[in-house]
Amino acid sequence: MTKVNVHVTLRESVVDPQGIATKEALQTMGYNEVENVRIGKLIELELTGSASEIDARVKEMCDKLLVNKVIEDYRYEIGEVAGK
Amino acid sequence: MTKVNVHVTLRESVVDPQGIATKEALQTMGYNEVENVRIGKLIELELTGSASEIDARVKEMCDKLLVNKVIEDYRYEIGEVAGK
Amino acid sequence: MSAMHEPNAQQIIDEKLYRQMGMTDEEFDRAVNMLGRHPNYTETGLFSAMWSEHCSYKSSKPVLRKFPTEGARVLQGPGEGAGIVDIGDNQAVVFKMESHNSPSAIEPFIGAATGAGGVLRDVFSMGARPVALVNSLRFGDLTDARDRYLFEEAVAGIASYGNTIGIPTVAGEVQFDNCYSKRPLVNAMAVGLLNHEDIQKGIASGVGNSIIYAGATTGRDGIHGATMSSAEVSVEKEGELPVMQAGDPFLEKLLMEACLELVKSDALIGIQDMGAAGLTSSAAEMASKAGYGVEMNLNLVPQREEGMTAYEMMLSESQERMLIVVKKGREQEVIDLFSSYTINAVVVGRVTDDKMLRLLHKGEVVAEVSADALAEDSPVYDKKSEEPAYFKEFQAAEMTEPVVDDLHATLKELLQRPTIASKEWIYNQFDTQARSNTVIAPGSSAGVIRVSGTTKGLAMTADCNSRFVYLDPETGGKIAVAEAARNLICSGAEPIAVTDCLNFGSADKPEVFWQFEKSAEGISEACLKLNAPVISGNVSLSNEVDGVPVYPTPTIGMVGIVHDLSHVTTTEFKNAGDVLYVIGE
Amino acid sequence: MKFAILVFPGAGCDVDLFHAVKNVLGYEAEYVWHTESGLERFDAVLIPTGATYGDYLRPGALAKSSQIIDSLKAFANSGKPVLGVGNGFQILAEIGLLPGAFLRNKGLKFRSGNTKIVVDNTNTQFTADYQKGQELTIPFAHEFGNYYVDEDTVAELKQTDRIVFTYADGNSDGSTASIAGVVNEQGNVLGMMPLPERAVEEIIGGTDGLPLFNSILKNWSENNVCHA
Ligand SMILES: Nc1ncnc2c1ncn2[C@@H]1O[C@H](COP(=O)(O)OP(=O)(O)O)[C@@H](O)[C@H]1O
Repeated sequence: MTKVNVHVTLRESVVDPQGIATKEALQTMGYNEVENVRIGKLIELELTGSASEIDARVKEMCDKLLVNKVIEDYRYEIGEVAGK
Repeated sequence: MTKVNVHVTLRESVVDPQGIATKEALQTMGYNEVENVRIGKLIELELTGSASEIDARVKEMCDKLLVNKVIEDYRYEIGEVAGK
Repeated sequence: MSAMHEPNAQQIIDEKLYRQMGMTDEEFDRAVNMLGRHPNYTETGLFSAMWSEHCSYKSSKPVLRKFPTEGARVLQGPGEGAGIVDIGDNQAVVFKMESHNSPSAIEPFIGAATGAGGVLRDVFSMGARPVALVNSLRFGDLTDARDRYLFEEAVAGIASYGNTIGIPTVAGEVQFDNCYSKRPLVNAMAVGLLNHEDIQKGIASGVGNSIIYAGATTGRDGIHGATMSSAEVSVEKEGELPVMQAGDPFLEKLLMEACLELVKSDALIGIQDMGAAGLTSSAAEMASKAGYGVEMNLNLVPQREEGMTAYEMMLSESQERMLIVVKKGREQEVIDLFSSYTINAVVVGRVTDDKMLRLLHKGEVVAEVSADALAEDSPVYDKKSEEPAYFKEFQAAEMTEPVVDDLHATLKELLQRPTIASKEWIYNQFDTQARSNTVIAPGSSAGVIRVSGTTKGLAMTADCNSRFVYLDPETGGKIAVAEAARNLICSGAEPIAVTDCLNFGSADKPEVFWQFEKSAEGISEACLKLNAPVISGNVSLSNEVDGVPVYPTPTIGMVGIVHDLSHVTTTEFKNAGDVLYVIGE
Repeated sequence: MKFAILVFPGAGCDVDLFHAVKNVLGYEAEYVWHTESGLERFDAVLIPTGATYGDYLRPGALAKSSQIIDSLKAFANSGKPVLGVGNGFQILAEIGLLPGAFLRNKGLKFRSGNTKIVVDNTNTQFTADYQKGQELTIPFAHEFGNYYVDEDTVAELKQTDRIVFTYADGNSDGSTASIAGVVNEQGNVLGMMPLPERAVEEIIGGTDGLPLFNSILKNWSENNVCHA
């Protein structure tokens, strides 16, 4: 079994109201060192299948379903093979 | 400026309805190799302040606000210093 | 694109760069004539945005003039953010419908959400507290995956914005037909209430008064949105499209509360939402309406991104922003008011007497254009109109009676059609009862809200059967108005006024323009008969997929007064044994 | 008896509670801003629903940064009644006055309408006017109505009789043990996802929520008579 972590972030020019509100809350709580907060998604996939194919397949899944490219960017890491 | 990526995931014992729905959608689309999907959050922080303090401060932010430990786990990576 | 790389006036002409911004050669010549010189890049952008169909109504104006817009109750007809109608007891109802079709075709959740957000700003910028939302939706039939996605996400987007800001959706309608495949129609209507003395206008008057910018920061999102809404959207081009303007209902809630407090202050001169063509349209229109000029220093505009040019700032459609004119000397109290709601407000300019929109950036005048030229003196077209061949055929065709072999099976089949089936799946996602005034929630003929403190109510509905309009635009237009009126009357209300959203294909097609004209005639006649004038509205042309126009869809939003809330009626059967009557022909 | 209605940024439904308490029931009620501190002058605190802070990060989470929270905790510790409905319940859970947390609805969508709930415990100052086992119809509206507590906590809640309301119509959003409302150990803090303030008038939402507010008042009157 392979684990893949997909990081989905909002494209730079897209406002992130969640991030802004969270930053403000952190600052109110005294964390004034916080300059910026952006909130994205972390999608953890567990996949079977040959290692050679995984990269292309995950890219496809991202493009077709997991990521909305009008507003989001993504990157992913193919992780260690989890013990079975 | 230091960048910190906080990965927030649902605790293992907590059912993730969104993850289940996403897994099913992927399988319907023919990605039968997908065994499991969990959807969490990726919180990207940009912070000023001394490197020595950052670790403790970020942990505090997670415990106090960013993460709800009743349902969530987290880990974070303190990243490279971004250019000015 | 940075200022350094911005094309100069000569390049704009040589390379006909205005065309990329949606301007024709004739329009560009007209701009040059009005200006008396060649416009620079920023100025060309101002003209192109203000003269887009979305902002100027250049193709639709002659047709819209047909609508009856006056009546004893009308306090504000078309021309402001929203129309206003008296409801007695010193109160008035404010409402408006808006389309967000193009953005919803690209990113349905955000597109639909910002549609709701924008029309709410239109209402509270008039000084009214929004009390209800209504929507009107059109999608391809749900057999196609993309259409299902568009539909699900658009509904979720409307829900998200309305639920988060806490304004109930109390009525709506939806129709599924493949003519809308990949080109959905998402129309949102907002209804608000105010006391007569709180009525505001979008005007910039009084030399020396200050222009205040309030709300979200300006980013590079939605640049040229107004132009985009006026053109056919192709889904394949997604990657090249400008960045979508996302909405922030939380910020809008704070902005709304701040504005509603501000309208009680005598420091306020004028207020307008930065909607389509953002800062450009609000500044030019406020100046032009008042007969004054506006000078703004763009350095002072709160910016979300680094290195923004004047062009980008002026054309950005970042959401949740308002332009406000306040009396000179009263700026700080207004800024403090906003700041108590954690809203950023800054003085960005002042009112002048020269009727110019003058923009300064980095110490230079980067644009200087007559406000009237932008807002008032846009070109107006008398588009060619031609009766389509299909219509001639239909008119000549024999009437056919459908033959039904098995009534039971046919009825079942009909009830399964998404257009006819229950709409619970949609309205269960809306908080229909927020603010505790919803007397009739979705599921009946019309939504009814009580006017708190009185025994009165407001009923509202949106209706249009676009198949009827396609078959016979004039009669179809009348039917849309009549259906809306019946829905109100059945709920116990007297219809008082209409808003509309006229969704059509490209006005450059004579057959489409004919549909547009004819349906407007039908709507006008019906509104006159019912004494329900049109007090606001919106036009959305170029709703086409691969050059094929959608069915003509002039959505009617109608509001009525329930004079006594003890006489509202819902549609469901009440008791076994009650007698059924059929009224009418 | 004087009610405080907390107003957090972005909350839209503070007006619902205010209307119910002040206009319908005729009690004294006052809005208290999130920036204020000190709630001692009140006899009960109500936390409305609506999307405070836009429901960003997690519903109810960002309210933790509000100034009023310390006063709210002190007020709750003093034993006086605190009621959080909808988003108010989420806030109470986030700040630790009630156990548990909230997940997205099982169906993944925002849902609203009327729900049927059963009164499981009439031994609280919020429910004395109901009958045990009574079924109520109460409006609700939420996207994160899926209440989660772990197994140990459910067992404890049951054992200490702290589950006040449970869903009687299918628990569509997936709450643990069908829980619709719980109280804290002392019994003076109630959180519930259904919205009783929207069920206090026949013309809007019915009247099944009335006894809840009347219970609070009755309890207060009894105590006040004792101490008088
Ligand atoms: N998009 C929508 N949003 C909110 N309510 C809707 C929507 N679509 C339909 N409804 C509601 O569903 C009910 C049935 O709609 P519809 O089938 O159009 O009824 P009718 O044709 O009798 O007016 C109405 O109460 C209407 O307000």
